[in-house]
Parts: sequence; C-alpha cells; structure tokens
Amino acid sequence: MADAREMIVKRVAKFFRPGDLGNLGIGMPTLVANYIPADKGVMLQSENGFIGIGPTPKAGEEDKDTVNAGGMPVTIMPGGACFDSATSFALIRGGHVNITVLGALEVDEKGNLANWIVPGKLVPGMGGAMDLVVGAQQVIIAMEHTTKEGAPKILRKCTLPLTAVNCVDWIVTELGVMEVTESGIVLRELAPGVTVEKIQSKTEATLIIPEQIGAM
Amino acid sequence: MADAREMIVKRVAKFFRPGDLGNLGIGMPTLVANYIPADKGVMLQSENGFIGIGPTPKAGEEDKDTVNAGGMPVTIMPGGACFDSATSFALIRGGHVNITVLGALEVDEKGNLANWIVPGKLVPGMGGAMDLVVGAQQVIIAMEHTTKEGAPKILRKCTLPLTAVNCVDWIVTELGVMEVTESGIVLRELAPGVTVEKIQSKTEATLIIPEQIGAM
Amino acid sequence: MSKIKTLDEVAELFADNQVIMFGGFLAAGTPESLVDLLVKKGVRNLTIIGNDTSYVDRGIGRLVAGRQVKKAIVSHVGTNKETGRLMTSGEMEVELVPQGTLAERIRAGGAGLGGFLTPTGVGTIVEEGKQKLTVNGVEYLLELPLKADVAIVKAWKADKAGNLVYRRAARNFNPLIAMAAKLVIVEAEEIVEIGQLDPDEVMTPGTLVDIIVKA
Amino acid sequence: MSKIKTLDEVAELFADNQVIMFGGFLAAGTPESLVDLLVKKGVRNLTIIGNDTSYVDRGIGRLVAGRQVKKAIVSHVGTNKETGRLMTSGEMEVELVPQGTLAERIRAGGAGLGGFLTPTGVGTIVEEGKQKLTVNGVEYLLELPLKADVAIVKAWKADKAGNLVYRRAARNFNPLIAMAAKLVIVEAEEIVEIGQLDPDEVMTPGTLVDIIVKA
Repeated sequence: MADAREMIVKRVAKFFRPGDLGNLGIGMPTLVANYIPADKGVMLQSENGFIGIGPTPKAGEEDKDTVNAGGMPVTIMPGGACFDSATSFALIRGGHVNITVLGALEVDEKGNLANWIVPGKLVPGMGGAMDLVVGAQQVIIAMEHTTKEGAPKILRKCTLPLTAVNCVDWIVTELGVMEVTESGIVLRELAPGVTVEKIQSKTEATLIIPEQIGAM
Repeated sequence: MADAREMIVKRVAKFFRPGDLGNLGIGMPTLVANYIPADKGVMLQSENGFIGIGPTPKAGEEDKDTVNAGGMPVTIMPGGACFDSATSFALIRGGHVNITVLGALEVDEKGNLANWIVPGKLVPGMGGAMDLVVGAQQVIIAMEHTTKEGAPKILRKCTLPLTAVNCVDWIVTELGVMEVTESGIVLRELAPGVTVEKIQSKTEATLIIPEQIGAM
Repeated sequence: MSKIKTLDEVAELFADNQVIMFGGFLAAGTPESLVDLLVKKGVRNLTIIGNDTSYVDRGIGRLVAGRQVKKAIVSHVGTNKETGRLMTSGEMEVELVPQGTLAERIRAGGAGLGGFLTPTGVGTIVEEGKQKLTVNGVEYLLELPLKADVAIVKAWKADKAGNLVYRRAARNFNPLIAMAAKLVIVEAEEIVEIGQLDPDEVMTPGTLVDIIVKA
Repeated sequence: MSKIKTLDEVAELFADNQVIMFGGFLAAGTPESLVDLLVKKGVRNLTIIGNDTSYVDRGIGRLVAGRQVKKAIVSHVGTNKETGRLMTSGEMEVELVPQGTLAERIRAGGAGLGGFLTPTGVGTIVEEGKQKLTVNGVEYLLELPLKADVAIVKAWKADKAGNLVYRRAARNFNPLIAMAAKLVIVEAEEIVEIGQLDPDEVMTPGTLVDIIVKA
C-alpha cells in the first residue's frame, strides 16, 4: 500500500507547472510536496494563512506560529507571504490557486465529490475543502482506487453528502489516471501491469476508453 | 463669514470624546481638527487609507505617499495605522467610526441628506460620502445655515438627489445646534444674539423648540 | 485611560450566554491566557465562533471539554473528540460552516455588509435553509454576517494604543474577529510604546481594540 | 522565468478595448510609468476602474484628457474637469460608485464572490436598476463584482517573486486590483531579491503578480 501511495503522489506531482500555486489536502495529498522539485518554481499554500510551505523543521527548531493546516510544524520558504483567513480564502475562492489535491470518499462521473462526512460515523467538518474544490482552477483527487473492503469509490452517483457538484478534474489512483469530462470519466493512463478490464472491474462508473491510453 | 465658520467648527469639535475615531469631510469639516485638543485621545481617519491624521508637514518635508483624501500633504501621528481601501470602508460601513463631519447642500426633517450632486451643474461623484453617512455612529452636518443667496438649506424635504436617507444626527450652523430626532429637528443651542424667531425664519423645516435651549 | 488591564480586571467582563469569537487555527494564534480565564471563571452557555474546536486540552477546545459551550460555529471539529461526542449526544449544537464562508461571514459582520453571495456549498447540505440567487447564470448561496459580544484576539505585538501585529500562521482569524465584536480583548506577547510600530506594519488599527493583556 | 520586464516588453500587452483597473487615490499610488506607456502607445476605448479620474495632467487622468477612455467606473471625478466635460457631452460614459462599494466590488471580483449586500446607496439614485434584498428587516442593495483584463499596480517594494509592499496612503486600491485582473503588472519603486521581504510584511503575495517593472 505504501507503494501504491508513492505511485499516486509521484504522478500527481507531475501536474504542477512552473509558477503554479498549489494547495495540498491533509494526508496523502501532503506527500505530493516531496515529489515537486524545489527548483520547479511551484509555491504551495497553507490555507491557515501563508504561501510558501517549506520543509519540516529540524527537531528543536519548530516555531509555534509556523504550522500547516494540519497543525504540524513547517517552515516558510524565502519568497513566502502570510495573510489572514479571509484573504487566504479569497485566494482560493477567487481562482488564484492553480491546483488543489485532495482525497475522496467518493467521486462520480459528473465530477461530484464527497470527502467530508459519513453521517452518523464521521463528522469532522468540511474545513476548507468546499471552498478549495469550488475555487481552485484544477481539482485533482488522489486516492486509493477502492475502499479497504475493495468497494469502488468511483461511482455512477455519489451516495454520501457532497463536498461540491461537478468540481473534479482528475482522479489519480494506484491503478490509473482518469480525467473527468462532460461526457464522463475518461481513462488517460494505466499503471504498470493494469489492464482496462481490471480498472473497470474496480470502478462502478463506466470508464470512457480512448484510442490512446498512456502509461502512468 | 470666516467668523461663522470658526464658530461652527469650534462647536463641532466639542462632540468628540476621548477614544473616538473621527472622519472629517473635505472643506470646512477638515478645519474641525484644529479645535480638537491633541491630548484628547481622538484619532482621525483619512478614508484613502490610514488612521492618525497629523498636522500639515513643513514646506519641503512633504511625503508624496502621505496625503489626505483631498490629496493634500499631511503627516501620520505616532500610533497611526495604514490599510487598503476595502479595509478603510469596512471600518466606515461597519460602524467603527464614531463621528463623521460633512457639509451639506440640503438636510431635511427626516434626517435625509443631499450633499453630492446638483444634476446638470455639479457632478463630482459621491466619493466616500454615502458610505460615511450610512456607517458612522454619528453624522454631524457642519454648514452655513443658508445658501449664499439666503435660501434655507434645512428643508421639510430635500429636493436634490440624496446621499442617504434618515442618516443625519446633528446639524451645526452659525445660528445654532440642532438635533435630528424621530419627531423632527429639535433646536438644542442658539448662537449668541440669535433668537428662536430668527433661526426659524431661515429654516424651512419647523424646528421643535424644547423648554431649555442652551447657548452655543 | 489605559487599555492595558490585568487578567483579574478582564475576568469581570466575561459572563454566561455571551457570543465569543476567538482567534486561532487549531491551537496556533489562540489567546491561551484568556481561555484560561474563561475556564477558571466557569462561564457557561457560551456561543463560540472561530475556525475549529482545537484539541481537548488546548486552545478553545478546553471550553468544549469543560461543557461551557452551548453552540459552536466552526468549520472543523475533527481534532477534538469531545466536540463530536457532545454534538452526537445533543448536548452541544454545532453549526459547520465552510472555512472560507466562515471567514467571510465574520468579515461581513465587521464590515457592515448584509451578506454575500458565494458559490461554495451550492448543491450540498450547506445550502439547506439558505436563499439562493442566480447572478449572470451562476447560482450562489446568500450567506449572512456574524457578529459577537466579545472577541478574544491573540497578537504578537501590541502598542499601547492597541495597534496589533500578528506573526506567521497565528494571524488567521484574529484580524477578522477584531472588527466584528462589541468588545475586543487582546492578549499580546509583547506590549510596546506608541510610535514603536510603523503604521504600515500594523495589521489591526488600535481604535478597534478595547483591552490589552500581557500573555 | 523572470517576472521583471522592460517598459518596451510591457507595451506589447496593452490593447484597445481593454478593461484596466488602476491603483491610486487622486495621484497617490498610481503607476505613472505605466500610464506614460498607455499614453504613448495611444490605446483607445479603454474601460478604466479605480477610485477617481485624478487630475488632467497626472495619474490616470491623463488617459481621460487624451480621449483614450470609453468608460470610467469610479467614485469621484471632481478633480478632473475633462471627465466632467466628456461625461456631459456624452463622449465618455461614467459610472459613479460609492467608494466603499467600489472597493468591495473589486474585492468581490478577486475573491470569487457573486456579490454582496450593502446598506450604502439605499434610497438614493445609486439603487436604480439594482436588486434590493431585505435581511433581518434591513434593506440592502445587491452589488456585483468587478473584474478586469489588466491591473496596473504601484508598489513601494517588490521582490523578484512579485511579493509587494505598499507605503502609507499609496496602498489604497492597489492590493484589491492585484486580485481582480487576469494580468497583473506592477510598477515598483524598488526591486529586491527573494528573501529580503519578511513574509509578514508582504501585502500582496507574489503568486498574484505577472510582471514587474522598475518605476
């Protein structure tokens, strides 16, 4: 599973272009930062109030005021900038974030996303997720292809309460890379050793299979 | 006339209490600052972007970036603070300005104010006036009691396009001090040598005359 | 009249049933001495408004754990298991608001706006009970302003006039709540003389601040 | 790829019919070299959005005097007699907007909001053609966001990543327009290396800025 996650985050990292401002969700998306070359000119936003997330500080060098949106100590890169929460979400909602990477409980073929609540079981609150998926120019879902029990998470129609409608642009899993289009979910890349039949068998939505499928 | 203006602005200055944030309009209202004692703890806002308007700088010591809302060089007092225009008007609209002092073309007995346009003749734009009179906790009109031609400016009903409805709290002229209440305009103070009959004769609205009238 | 007060003087100002806005994101930027005071005084039936309910033993989370909160208006409660428990048992009301909407609602409260239109939450359960407006073909939710009786603010530096400077990610909701409450109480790490802060570095003008205590 | 360009390179980016937001309040905080460029290039039929039309011979007012402007969305035109003349003769359209509403409309454009409710202008000619909403018994106007093709921004300091610091009353509309335009061009008095600005003193994050020229 560690390999699956590594494959996912490495692939997601390739979406970033020089000059992009990115926002990485808590959990697996955070790991994407490790695979974006430092010299690529990508800046990362921490929605609690700054741009320019840098590496984790050494033990003993943590600064109580410099933490990420998960509350973990980080550093701020040279060229970073701090701001208040209204400005942070003005940046997000206003389309100034180029890419956001988030996990998902469910995604469907309309690009609907559910990733913040399982009624009666898990009610952590939506935090900044609803604003991020509405505001960011590109929304990339980074997740394992199925639940731990093997049930599909890419559905014809989400069953859980939504985070937003029609917001997802790309889905990256350990099986492949999928683009959400107006016609449905198009399979763009397959992971090594994965066939179209295999990825479809683990996906409830019917994947659109183009003539050319790349290697992930 | 210089004496009239001096009497008006001196009286207006007495409305300010320690800790107040004030905003003075361009023209006669600006002169009010000269009569607020420096040690009174009153701060003045310049709506182009700071709190803490200080005295005019000496010739040669002007700073191109430190100007008031009329574009004139000023200074910023110790304890002042700068901000952008959205924040400046968040302060104004949000009720964080205690007193605003403005001139008027017309005021009426409902507290309606007209002070920004004479259609076809004078169309300078409302600038910050509409926000100021809606947002400030107290709106004080400082003006000469009549037009240069002697026509009343305190009317039963404004004839010019309004700046805002029901916004004026006090009117200070060279003849007296009037409070705008739900019942109408109450005469609170008379200038030296001015009688009730005289001020009423120069006022279209019917003044409410209380038992006690103070000396201005 | 000095704005600098002792914690004992400030304790007098807190009361049951108050609506309190607090600065902080998880525990960064929350005035811990003022929370100590609220815990110690034991005021109850509070409505708290801020980003999250932090942790059981840190920041505003301590008020939740101590059952002092009647209602929380926040964007996230996942780090405080007591919030989840009290919410599920019905002992505490929780209004979950998207973080950007929450920040903007507080800003609107402080800025005298009657509300704003946001695309966030359209098509989700967040839209329940809210007016929807379509502008230029796009659907928006009308979200309403939030205001409070008291704001408890954490600053890095304050001058004696109340001008505030925040540091790094500890800024978060602090400048917003300082505009939106009747009474603004600041806990500052450092208090400096008037004139020691450059007007351009001030993040909250002193006229908004009523009281300053030393952290 | 460096954000620092020459005025010649920037000249290529201006074109007839553009919607241009400009920083400045009267003439303080307007990028005069960029206005020079617009005058020199002679682009026409512009829509300009900013606080005021300044003076005939200073700031954005020079574009008005040169008949380069089709429409101005501003709060004040009283200091530029050409604006009044062209407005009266019908040669230029002027939309007068209360200053706080103008600032908030630009902010809304940059912040992805669909509009906001303000009490300013209720009961005046400003409300003509606008939707009115009553919230909690109070009447508000629904005001809509403003966006632009280009923002011309004046900064005091810029680092090479585009992070900006403004000075005193020259800040005004500059940080707002830097959020609300597709292309953000900054004229800076001083350009410093990355790392020379403290993250807490930055007033506009560099990711918003496309191009920097030296004043």
